[in-house]
Amino acid sequence: MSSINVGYFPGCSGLGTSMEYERSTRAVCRELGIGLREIPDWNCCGSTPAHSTDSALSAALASRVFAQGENAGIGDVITPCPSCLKNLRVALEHMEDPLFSARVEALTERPLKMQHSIRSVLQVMVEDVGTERIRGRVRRSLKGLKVVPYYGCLMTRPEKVMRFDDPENPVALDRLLEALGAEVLPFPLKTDCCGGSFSIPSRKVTPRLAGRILDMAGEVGADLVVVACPLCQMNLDLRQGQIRAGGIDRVLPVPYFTQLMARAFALPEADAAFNKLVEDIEPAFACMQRRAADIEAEERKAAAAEAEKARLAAERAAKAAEKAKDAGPDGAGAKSAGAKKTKGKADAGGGDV
Amino acid sequence: MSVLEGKELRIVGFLCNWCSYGGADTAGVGRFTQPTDLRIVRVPCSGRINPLFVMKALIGGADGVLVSGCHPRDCHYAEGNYYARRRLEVLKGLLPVLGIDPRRFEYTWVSASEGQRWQHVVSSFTAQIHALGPAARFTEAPEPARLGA
Amino acid sequence: METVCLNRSDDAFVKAVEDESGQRVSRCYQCGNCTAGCPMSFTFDYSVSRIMRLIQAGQKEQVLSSGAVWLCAGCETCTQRCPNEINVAGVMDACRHIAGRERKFGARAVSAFFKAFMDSVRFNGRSHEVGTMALYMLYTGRVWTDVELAPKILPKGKMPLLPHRIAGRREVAEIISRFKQGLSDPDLVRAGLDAQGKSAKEAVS
Amino acid sequence: MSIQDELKSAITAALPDVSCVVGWGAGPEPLRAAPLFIRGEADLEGFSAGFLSVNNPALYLPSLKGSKVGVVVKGCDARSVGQLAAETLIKREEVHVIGYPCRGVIDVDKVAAKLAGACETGEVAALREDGDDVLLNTPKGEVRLAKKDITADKCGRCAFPNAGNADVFVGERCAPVVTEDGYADIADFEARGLDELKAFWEQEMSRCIRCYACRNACPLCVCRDQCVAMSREPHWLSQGDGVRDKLFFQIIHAVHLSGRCTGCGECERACPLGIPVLKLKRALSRRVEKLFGYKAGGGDTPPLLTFLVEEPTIKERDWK
Amino acid sequence: MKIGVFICHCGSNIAGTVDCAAVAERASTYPDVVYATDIMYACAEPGQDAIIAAIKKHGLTGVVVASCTPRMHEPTFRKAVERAGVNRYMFEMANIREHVSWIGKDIEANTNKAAELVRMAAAKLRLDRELKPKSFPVTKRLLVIGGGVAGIQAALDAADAGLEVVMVEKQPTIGGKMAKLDKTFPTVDCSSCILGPRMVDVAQHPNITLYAYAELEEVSGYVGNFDVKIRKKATYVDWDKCTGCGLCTEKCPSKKSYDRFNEGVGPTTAIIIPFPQAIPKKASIEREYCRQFNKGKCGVCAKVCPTGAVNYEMQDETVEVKVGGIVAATGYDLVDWKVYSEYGGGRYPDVVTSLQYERMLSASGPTGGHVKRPSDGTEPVNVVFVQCVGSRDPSIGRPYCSGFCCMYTAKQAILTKDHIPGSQSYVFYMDIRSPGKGYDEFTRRVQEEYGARYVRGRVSMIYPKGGKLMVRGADTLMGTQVEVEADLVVLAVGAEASANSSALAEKLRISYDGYGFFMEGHPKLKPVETNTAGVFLAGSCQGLKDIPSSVAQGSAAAAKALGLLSRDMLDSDPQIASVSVNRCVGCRKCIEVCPFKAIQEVDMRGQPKAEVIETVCQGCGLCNATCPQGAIQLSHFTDNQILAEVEALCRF
Repeated sequence: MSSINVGYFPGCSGLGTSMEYERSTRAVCRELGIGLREIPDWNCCGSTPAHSTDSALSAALASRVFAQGENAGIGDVITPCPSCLKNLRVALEHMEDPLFSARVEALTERPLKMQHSIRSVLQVMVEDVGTERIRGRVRRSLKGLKVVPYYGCLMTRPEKVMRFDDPENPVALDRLLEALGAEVLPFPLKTDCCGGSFSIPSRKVTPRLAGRILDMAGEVGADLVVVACPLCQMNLDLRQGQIRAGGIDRVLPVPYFTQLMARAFALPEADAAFNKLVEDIEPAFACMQRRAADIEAEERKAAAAEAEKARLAAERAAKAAEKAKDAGPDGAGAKSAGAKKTKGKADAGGGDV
Repeated sequence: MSVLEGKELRIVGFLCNWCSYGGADTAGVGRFTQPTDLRIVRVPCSGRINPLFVMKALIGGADGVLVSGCHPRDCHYAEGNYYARRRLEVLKGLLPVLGIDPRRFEYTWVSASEGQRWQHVVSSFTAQIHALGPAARFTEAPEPARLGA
Repeated sequence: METVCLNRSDDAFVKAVEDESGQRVSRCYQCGNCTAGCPMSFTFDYSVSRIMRLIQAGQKEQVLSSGAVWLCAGCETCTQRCPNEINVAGVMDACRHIAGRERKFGARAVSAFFKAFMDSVRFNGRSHEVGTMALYMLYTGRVWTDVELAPKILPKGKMPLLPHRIAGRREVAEIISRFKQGLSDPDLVRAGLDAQGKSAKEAVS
Repeated sequence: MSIQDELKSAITAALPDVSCVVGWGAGPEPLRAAPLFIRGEADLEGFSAGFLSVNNPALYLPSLKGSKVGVVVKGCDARSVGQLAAETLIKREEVHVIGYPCRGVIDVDKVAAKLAGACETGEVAALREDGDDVLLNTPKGEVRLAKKDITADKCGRCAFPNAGNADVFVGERCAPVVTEDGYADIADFEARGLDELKAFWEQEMSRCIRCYACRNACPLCVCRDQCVAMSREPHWLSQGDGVRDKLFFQIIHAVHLSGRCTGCGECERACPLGIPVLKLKRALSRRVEKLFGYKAGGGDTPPLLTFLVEEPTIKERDWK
Repeated sequence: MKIGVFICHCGSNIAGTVDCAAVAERASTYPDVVYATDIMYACAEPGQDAIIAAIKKHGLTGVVVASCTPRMHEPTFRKAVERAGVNRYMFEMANIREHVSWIGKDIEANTNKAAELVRMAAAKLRLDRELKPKSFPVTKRLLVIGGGVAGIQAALDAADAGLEVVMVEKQPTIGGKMAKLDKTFPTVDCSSCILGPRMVDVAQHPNITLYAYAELEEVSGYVGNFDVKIRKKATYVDWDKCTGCGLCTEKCPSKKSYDRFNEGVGPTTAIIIPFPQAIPKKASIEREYCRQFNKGKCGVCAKVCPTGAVNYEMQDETVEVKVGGIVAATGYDLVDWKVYSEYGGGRYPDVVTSLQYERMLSASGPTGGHVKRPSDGTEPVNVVFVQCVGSRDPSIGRPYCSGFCCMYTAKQAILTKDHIPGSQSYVFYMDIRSPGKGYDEFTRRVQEEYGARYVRGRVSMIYPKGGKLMVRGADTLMGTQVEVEADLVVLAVGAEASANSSALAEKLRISYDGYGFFMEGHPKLKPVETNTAGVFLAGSCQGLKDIPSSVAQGSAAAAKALGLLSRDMLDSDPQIASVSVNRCVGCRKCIEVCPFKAIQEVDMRGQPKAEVIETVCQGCGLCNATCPQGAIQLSHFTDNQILAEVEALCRF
């Protein structure tokens, strides 16, 4: 696949609370040959407060973003943040209605001329780059790391707008993490809500909602929770103290998937930016290395046993061949029939187990 | 004919007995309100509909013609609607060259259970014909005139 | 509990919600799936399905003064699982729009946070976390909000004290101010479109 | 050997096996050839094929059904033969088809237009071909006309100049005319707009004299004496002189030919009033070709006598 | 011609929005109309009498009745005019109820429209010709498609009345869904105890020929004389030799086959007898699991079979049968509930379907009647039932109520308590639909006596947590979210038309609705007939229904079939095509398009001509629309008649 060039909308949190997402996204994209053209002088999409106030206002803020892109000749845009994604995409959908788009234009006074599209970084990773190509880039496998993927509400919902993966049981991130070598554990709360921006106005929200997610992650035996959303990350990581105070005693690092990609691609420490996480990820990696060593030892043992088996089989075959040579030309047929028989037996045995 | 002046336009429907006529009945039983312009000619099957019936109506002064039969695969006579589909689809190619707006003729499929679909089809087709307005009638003896070109 | 007089159904309100959201609330048959899946349910005064029912019954006052409409997190779980394919989250959003226009804020803290956020966007063109928090504390008086998180996050350098102001912040502010002037009002815009259509037709003839 | 001689020897070779061979011979005027029924070598004398071979000899084949006949065909005539055979209106094995490369035929109306004022086409005493031109002996002297200016319109878009299904083909095949859109004329015609077209047909059909020459010249109009134009059972048309009935006859003709018309243009040529009745048929042929990729005359089942359960090219309105 | 016109008020149904007297007045001015009047109820006895009296008094030769749809009362009025000596085809109807009075309230427009419809009808009537039906003999044999309880009832009733019956069943045993049930509601009597004897009756009835493991391949012909091709699928066991001893099933080494009969609750062998009471009790091999077929060697069953019945070379076989009537009783299938990812979509073993649960409850089922969690084999304590899974859900295209889930869920909750006295059932419901004899009382008993906790609300999500299933739902009566920790979750999966029902409908040339359920002839008055003469419906293929209703419909279908096949001769519909031989030019186009091969070429003095085979023609008129010169005409719908209707509307 040739290189990809797309417009890029970082979202406000990329400048602050999710700067590790931002950094690792850019680094990983660079590594994968995805050229990101940041929309010049982009503005906030308005997030929940804007669409809670008025749909046209929300769409107007989105519309300015697209208009800025248009000035730079950018039509197709990607963004790491699912919340921004939803706002921008809902705006595009709504603006197909002439009355709505007229309302938006009454606010922006800048009608859009181009066709625009907006997708998530995750979507581009799995749909355009593909897990095979990602697997091919891995230099430091995450073998031994037990992870649960947490998609959050908006990556796949509302289904009709996002049109990405199964809305109830998405697997895109699972596949991507497997490609990095990690062991992905079944996680039933993949799309449960973490509380979103309500963690600020309502204190009881986070311990309960984010707490439930962390607790389940711990229960299924995960070393860490992988996320793709800045708000989810903040609720699950920064507020882990509040969660623990609420009575759920779990300590789990919460990295972005792009950070794990950066590590698996063996990009510089600064690109992965693990130091920006509140909960330290190093113990998880240490655990991973121990487990990887165990797995490798197991694998070596298994491989050795396999080799030994093959050697013995070859030896037997050689002996049989010798015998056959003694027995004359007819023996060759008998030998191959014999070989087939053994194979058939092995298969039948396998079936019974 | 005594079309209600300014209120109704002349719309002729050709409906197969088994599906669409039944669908229109179902719409009636469900009291699904519809515009009153349409007059329905009942035929056994959409395959019975000679495209020339449609033309006869249009040349004769109909403002719109609607044909409706059983959905594909659901023809009471197994195949009639398949032939109808081709014939009527081809017929659409004749209207513009004659100077007749092709939107004055449509065909569709409505089953006997689809009362609501029938209501929707009739309402939207009638609205479409009203938007086009009355069709200009072909005059029997035009004034001799030199046409441009 | 108050007796609800079913004759006093505010049909204009029902229509306003339906127009604003583009949803038909009569499609709701009260199965409760929205309530069942709602993560914020425990913070609500009325469960989502009750809000839907109150809208159906045209009980404007109760809906608009409820905290629930403000506490909806917009996670779309209800929309996703609604068997009747109603965009329930969209209906909640619409109720918030109407409540906001009528200056009814059933959950003060939430609406204050929204205001703080939008103000930050209006000043800078982008949202600024420290600024938003400061405004929020100012509007609510809750000066200790999340203060214990500060020592965790400040050393990480993830909370710049100064906002990233964009060059086009005036443009953003104008969008918000035009909105406040009511320039995107649907009736106004529709009237404008109709007038344009007419003049276009006249020009043709 | 010239093409004429080759054709003659092909006809001679065929004669023992057939009751007659249909070709062209001298007509009532020097510009008009007439069909020639060759029953013996003696009849060959008057035979000629070329620029004046306008008539479609396939017209006579259905009435000759039942015995083996030969027919000399242009490319377009051969399409009619193919269509008649596909519809089992003739038995292909009963027809011995002799083809030759056709480079276009005369449109006498165009000659008339060129001679306008000078003389009538009937007054032309002789025609001589001279390369790309023809020389006409008129009462007012010799007139030279470029062939391309007096060739029939259909020849200007001819995709089948060589009888593809001929049993015997003489001469060297010539290249078909390649057009970007074979129906550009119809598109241009339609572009005149609905109101103008309606007025156009009102005017044109008011001139129609109901002579049915159009129908009688059509090789695919096989109903002949049973044509609905004259029947009371069914009674599609009155016998009145109104535009609507006359136009409706043209609609009947076009609809009966939809998916069958090969575009030979004989209907229009035969019209004594020069009404462009081929347009209606070509409008339908264009649609049939677009929908079903079908060009009549190729020998396949006519598209309106068959169907597909899923029609990939028919985009039905979904009424949502 | 003397035409009489009768404008029916239909009480206020028509007269409410149509000025019937004005319509009659206008009708009296139409050509050939000599008498026109309005009438209160044309279809009632006084109405029919008035029509007959008018025919006699005015010497009418044709009648127009403007009333309801001809699909309803055309036969009624035809009989009436016939009683007055007028040929039944000299009659036309104008539909001024369904197509006029019921769809709009504008009296002026309605009255005008009604008058125009009458004008059309009168114009057509002027060209009607007297038609006389012809008689043809009937094959006195009935085909029943489907061997569930509805089909069994239809077959037995018909066979008991002396009719020969051929039954075709897709599965290797008859019994259908009912055979899979443990108990039935509301009596909680044993399903197989009441169904079993009836299955045996089918097997032993001298008038019934059973083709199990067979499918309908092709149907041609027409009422009274259908030609049916049945494909008997290869069972790889010669059923003439098989004694049903079951030795093969004991010895079969392939023990991990999917158990269709038991809904996959536990595995089975590749050669099977579906269950002990199967009819026919014969073994058959499921090819996809058989080692002989997959690995090319095994042959255990052939070796152990005492009668040498196993035959791996067996091929499908087609049998042809002539029948006079057909009963379709193809039942239903469960909705694919795996579309509900929020319920695990099949990922959680302890989320089971209601039918799987039936098999667990059944003493002859794979667990011997012990309720066990599929994941660990333990007995559940908290059992959650979720209703309306795949019912009343427009988002998956199943907006209808399946009708029987409320009741079987109540039954299953009772049985749960019977099987596990210490258990607690929770039932999430939206509405309890129990309008049957003793049904509502039953749903009270499960709550009051058996202590099942009914929760009014839907379940949003099920997920595993610590070996249990968390069920997240709502109690809308409390107005809150609720959670239940469950050991086992039973989904009351809704039902849909059985797979391939639409393909079967196409073979039978009957209509089906958007969901694949077969359409009855009339929703009220012809509940077991179809619009195709000679084809009848029984059971859930027509619409979901419980056992008593299915049985009732089976009997009803049998009664209708008996009524039809009790006659030796049937009258053919004379509304068929006929050829005017001197106008036919023998172009064969009609022959080519006729869907019924009802037109043949004949030689007339050396000229080829088309000829209609009267008993085969179904009267669709496709030939008529195809013939360029109109030489072939469909009686009662001739070109001239349709043109007259068009011209009554469009006269420039």
